Amino acid sequence: MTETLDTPEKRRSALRTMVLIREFENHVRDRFADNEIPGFVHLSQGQEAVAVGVCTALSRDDYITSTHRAHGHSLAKGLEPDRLLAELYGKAEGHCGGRGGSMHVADLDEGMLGAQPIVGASVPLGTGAGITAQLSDADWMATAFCGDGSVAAGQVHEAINLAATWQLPVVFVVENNQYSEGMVFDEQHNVEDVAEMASAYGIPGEIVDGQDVTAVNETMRAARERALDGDGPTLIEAKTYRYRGHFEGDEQPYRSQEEVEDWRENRDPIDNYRERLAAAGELTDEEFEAIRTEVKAVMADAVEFARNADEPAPEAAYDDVFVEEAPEIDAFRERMAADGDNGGVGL
Amino acid sequence: MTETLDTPEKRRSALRTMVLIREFENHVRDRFADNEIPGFVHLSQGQEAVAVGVCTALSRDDYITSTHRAHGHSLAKGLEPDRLLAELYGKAEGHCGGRGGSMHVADLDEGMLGAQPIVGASVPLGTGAGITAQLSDADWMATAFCGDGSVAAGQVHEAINLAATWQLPVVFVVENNQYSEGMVFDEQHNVEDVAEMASAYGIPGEIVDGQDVTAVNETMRAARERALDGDGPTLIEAKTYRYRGHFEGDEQPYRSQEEVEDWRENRDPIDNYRERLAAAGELTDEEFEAIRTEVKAVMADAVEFARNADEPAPEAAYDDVFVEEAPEIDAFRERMAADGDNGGVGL
Amino acid sequence: MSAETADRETETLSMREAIRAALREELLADDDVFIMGQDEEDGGSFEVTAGLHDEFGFDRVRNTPISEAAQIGSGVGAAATGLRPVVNLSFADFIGVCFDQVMNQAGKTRYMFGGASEVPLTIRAIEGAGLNAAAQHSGTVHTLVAHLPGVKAVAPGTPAAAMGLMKSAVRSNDPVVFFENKTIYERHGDVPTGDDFTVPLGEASIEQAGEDVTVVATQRLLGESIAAARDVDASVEVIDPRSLYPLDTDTLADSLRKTGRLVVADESPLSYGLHAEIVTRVVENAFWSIDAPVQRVGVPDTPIPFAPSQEDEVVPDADDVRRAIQRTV
Amino acid sequence: MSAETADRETETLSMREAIRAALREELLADDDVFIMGQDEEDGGSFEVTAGLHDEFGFDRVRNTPISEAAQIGSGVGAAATGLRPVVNLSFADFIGVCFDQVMNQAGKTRYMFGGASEVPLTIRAIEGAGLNAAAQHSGTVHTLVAHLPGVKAVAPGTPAAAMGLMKSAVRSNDPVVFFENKTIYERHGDVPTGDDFTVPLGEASIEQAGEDVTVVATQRLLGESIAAARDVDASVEVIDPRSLYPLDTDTLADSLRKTGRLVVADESPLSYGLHAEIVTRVVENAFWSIDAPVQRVGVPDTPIPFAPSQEDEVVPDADDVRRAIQRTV
Ligand SMILES: Cc1ncc(C[n+]2csc(CCOP(=O)(O)OP(=O)(O)O)c2C)c(N)n1
Ligand SMILES: Cc1ncc(C[n+]2csc(CCOP(=O)(O)OP(=O)(O)O)c2C)c(N)n1
Ligand SMILES: [Mg+2]
Ligand SMILES: [Mg+2]
Repeated sequence: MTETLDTPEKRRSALRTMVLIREFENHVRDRFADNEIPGFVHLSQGQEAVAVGVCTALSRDDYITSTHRAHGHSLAKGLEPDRLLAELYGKAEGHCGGRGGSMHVADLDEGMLGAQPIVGASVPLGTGAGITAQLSDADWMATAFCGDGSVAAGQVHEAINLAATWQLPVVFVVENNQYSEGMVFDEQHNVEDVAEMASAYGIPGEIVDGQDVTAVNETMRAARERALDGDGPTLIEAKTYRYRGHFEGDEQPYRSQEEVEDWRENRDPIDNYRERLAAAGELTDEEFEAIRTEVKAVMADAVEFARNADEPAPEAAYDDVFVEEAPEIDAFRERMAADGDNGGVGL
Repeated sequence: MTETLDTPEKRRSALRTMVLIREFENHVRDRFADNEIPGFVHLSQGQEAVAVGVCTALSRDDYITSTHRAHGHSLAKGLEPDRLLAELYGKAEGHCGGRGGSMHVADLDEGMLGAQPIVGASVPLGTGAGITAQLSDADWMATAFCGDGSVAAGQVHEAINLAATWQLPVVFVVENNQYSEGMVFDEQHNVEDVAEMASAYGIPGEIVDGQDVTAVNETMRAARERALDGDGPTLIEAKTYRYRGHFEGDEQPYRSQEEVEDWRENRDPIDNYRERLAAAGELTDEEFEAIRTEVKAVMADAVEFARNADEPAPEAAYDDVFVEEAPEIDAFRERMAADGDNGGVGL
Repeated sequence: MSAETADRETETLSMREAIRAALREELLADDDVFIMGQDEEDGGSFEVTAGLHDEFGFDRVRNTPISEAAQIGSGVGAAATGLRPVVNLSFADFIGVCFDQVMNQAGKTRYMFGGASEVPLTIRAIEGAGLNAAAQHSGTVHTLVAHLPGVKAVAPGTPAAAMGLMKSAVRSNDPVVFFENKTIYERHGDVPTGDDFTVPLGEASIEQAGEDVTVVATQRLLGESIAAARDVDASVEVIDPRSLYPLDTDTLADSLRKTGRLVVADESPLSYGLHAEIVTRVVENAFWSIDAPVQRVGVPDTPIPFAPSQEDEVVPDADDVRRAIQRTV
Repeated sequence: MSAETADRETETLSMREAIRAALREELLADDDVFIMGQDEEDGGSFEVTAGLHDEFGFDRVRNTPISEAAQIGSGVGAAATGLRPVVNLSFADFIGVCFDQVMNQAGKTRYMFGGASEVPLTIRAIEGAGLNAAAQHSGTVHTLVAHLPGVKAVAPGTPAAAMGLMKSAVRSNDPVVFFENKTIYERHGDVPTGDDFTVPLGEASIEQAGEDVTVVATQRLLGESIAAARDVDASVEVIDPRSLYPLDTDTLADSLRKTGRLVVADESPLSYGLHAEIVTRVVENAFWSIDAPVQRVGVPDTPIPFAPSQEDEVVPDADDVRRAIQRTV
């Protein structure tokens, strides 16, 4: 990580990560449809170049924060697909022991500080990591992902303003996929581009083609450097598109299938990058197929892993409410042990 | 009201209102120091031209919303000094029956929708009045006052964004007096001017000299017209200064007395306007003294009124919790009647 | 069967249909009523308002940005100036984002302004666990709201209550937060037809009369409690308080005077939850009638976990209510 | 006199001094501790942190914009990445503005991430009526926080408790909201010196032993209750729970087993307030010991009015506690 995509290997690796995200979410889509994955899932297909372009520009020590749409960011930041999928299955071997699921993934070792499905909450979380970086004179920085809809939320405004005022080493990456649930951009905003907001904070606002992994990577590298140089935050608006509904199951009355197909066919980040690498003579069809085959094998293993992983123990539901135990929680845990499945009966 | 200041009479009336606010707050200052006025009070001395410039541009039907620093706005919008002062004294004849005090004044008949000392809360309140105006095709609009510190607050961002998105007939007047409590502007923001925020909402952001009542009035009239024409909100930043501490009792370690004196001597809105009118031959010293004398008499009466007004009945503390009564409140009221001063004993 | 449906013609509706029908009636009856929320034009979360935008148009049913504070705050402003906004907050877990507007604006505006304004605002909030939606989309937060001065709160457990209370909420000149449990939208029940059926704020409903034990149960746990009552060897009275504030203490205390035994089943976290207020009101009013230790059934102070096995562990069901009943007899 | 001060050398401090001293000790002891809040560099509201900015500089004690959500939210982020932020929220009434961050971020982060992060965050919040500060600057909101899963809450009534709990709060690896009643900053009391005195989260203190009636009283009402106890013809045990969550049920229930009579005095609004939880815990654990109806003393469900005559009416004092005690004996 923290690389320019300046060698064929690195470019192929970026391509592979995009393919991995795509394939991971294909499995999530199908296994959710089968009722094998519980809860709510939000796929990021179509947006892979943002996740990969940003995270290839980061070091392992840099933190990211993410949203309800976190699979791509997580994989790009280095989380293992098997444990991530196990988390989506609610299994003990998942990144959060099954406690979090698709909407709440974190792995601090990999610099994934957490997915936050409360819209906007990823942003103060990232600003807070920036405080730590600044006060400890660290050589890492923080990146907060959020969506085009989230910038209407007050906490996003507060957190960007705070980061700008304190010149924290944070980059705000707004993935503008043009929709928030079923609402289109101009139902929420009176500007053309989210990047215009940056002027309210006196910080650079960059617009980048979110379907172009190279462009995203370059914009992000520059912003990261500014952050680490003490020049404060940058707001990056990545123009992108999600192929699937807001959540799996969304009937999408708000847009046409043609619109989706048009993006898929003409602006797919994987296809385009593949073609670019092929045109540059860096990727043969066979090489691409090899990537695909390898990724498919990884995902087949991940599905096996997730399926066969253990259910978390019911009584582990009482863990991690606090670091230091509280008698209330202890009492509930004990009663459960005494008397089976037990929703609680007073204290 | 809703006037250009286009006749000497109107200009003298605007001057008189500024003098009234100044004098009202002199009394508040002194009576607070005497412990005659309880609670917290925040004076707006130095900022009179903003209140008067804005409110002279409004019609009686237009609503304003205000902040913890609401005396000037209230008087300029037409509230009577005697009832306003009685409210500050916590008396039954006050605008809110003594329930609100200095920080919570409202008089819907005069279009004063309420002072909101939760910083930022004046802004969604004003946006909400704008919704009513728009949905009912009204010929009135709403103006939300707020401070330079408040624009860091998330709810201010949300409410301006909402008003801009829906093109509501609302004007946001940010009184930039350079301080929020003891914090100076650049401890809270990374821009030079609050007006720069307007570009995040695609609305006009106007900067006006808040010490110049004419300039404020003209800027506000134009914004009001835009609002009523369906062209949406305007953000007006009025550059101004408060002479007194954040609240009465503030020791003001954060600024020098010279700075305050400089503003008082060189940029006082009343002196300057008086001189301008005098220079234009519209105001003799005698006329000004007559205004002052009249205002002093009004205020002397107001103080008498407030002092002699009745204390609200203790049991009226149970009124207006709800419009439709709740048995809990009835029970408490009854018990109080039965057993004297009674903080409540269960239900 | 509650008192309201006893002697009236009824039709069978789901909770979802009942709420939608109530909102539709109010939109038809009063031009000042309008609905706003995220994705509301497509029916909002859980499709409760599906079709209303098509029928009433943008002025009456509209999408908002993701700005809960502005939604509720401007709702207060619109209410104070003459409209009757119904704001859909969607998941009740999001109430934190706009809690100031609920607590300090909706709840206190009228009071602190000495009665100068009224705030006829209705807020819809969707609660509850059971869909594996994890810690931030499964909460039950109605106790927080019931504790706020100046705010009324209802949490119906039947379609009749949902219909009748929604109409009362929209018509009320006070702010009302209307809590809907997301797992019972398909619960069906009899709802009176005709005659503009309403349920007043502040009246509990005895859903099943009994002699030995009183179970006060809300929302989903109302159904679970009725099921649990079938499995015990005791005559169980099941009461849906329906309205959390005002709370119908008389109906609860009267029941205890008869049964002497109390179970409170509600999906709030147990500590400082709704249960404690019900226990305390009963203790205050029927102390000498209580024959056995009271029982609370709720969530054991944890956030809601994602994993189904863990969610099942912490979220109470009929078995938990049954065991609680058995401990009292 | 509480257990902690019984056999130790002490000095007399005010609540304000005790809190300031505790924060200063923690700033000295641990470089990861830092304080942020509005006007914090000038000592914040009520001057509690006066002098600390001068001593420790901007990195350790800093002003923030008026952005409570960002203050708490970034506090969670800073805590999860290794610091120990102390965020001054100033008036507790403002908690609504950042309630999501308290409820959904501070309280749930560790749990929902399966223990992946810790949130050693302390939030200071200043509560209480009595200064004629009206409806939005006088509230007591600690019950709301005590009800939130994953958040600890303390509300000390003595300088010793304030000192000892503040140090425990800052050192705790869990999020703790520290509630300060603004009217008792000048309450003086004995605080142990030396030996790094702390009070563990979750321990109540018997401030005055007695045999006939137990009064559980918080914050300002602790002093009022001790005063009331002097005026009644009964031996009154006065307990400061100090920690609201965890709550020391054992100490409360033990006292009831001795006295059989309970008064709970707390400035929260009564309905769904702290009182009900204490009553219910006692009822659950010492049901057969309770000899008389329990009594709650609190604010009668109104916002706090401005007018002194009205504020006096709704805010409880020693007389109210005395009457409540008398009703039990
Ligand atoms: C505070 C809050 N309000 C509303 C929601 C419901 N919600 C979840 S995702 C979403 C849309 C977010 O849109 P955007 O920020 O553009 O992200 P995208 O889904 O497009 O990735 C909404 C409204 C929420 N989770 N949190
Ligand atoms: C939500 C909230 N946070 C903090 C405060 C405390 N407070 C009251 S006024 C004020 C400063 C406001 O500054 P500004 O908006 O510039 O208005 P000014 O006082 O200068 O008129 C602060 C921080 C508050 N009342 N509400
Ligand atoms: Mg989007
Ligand atoms: Mg200011």
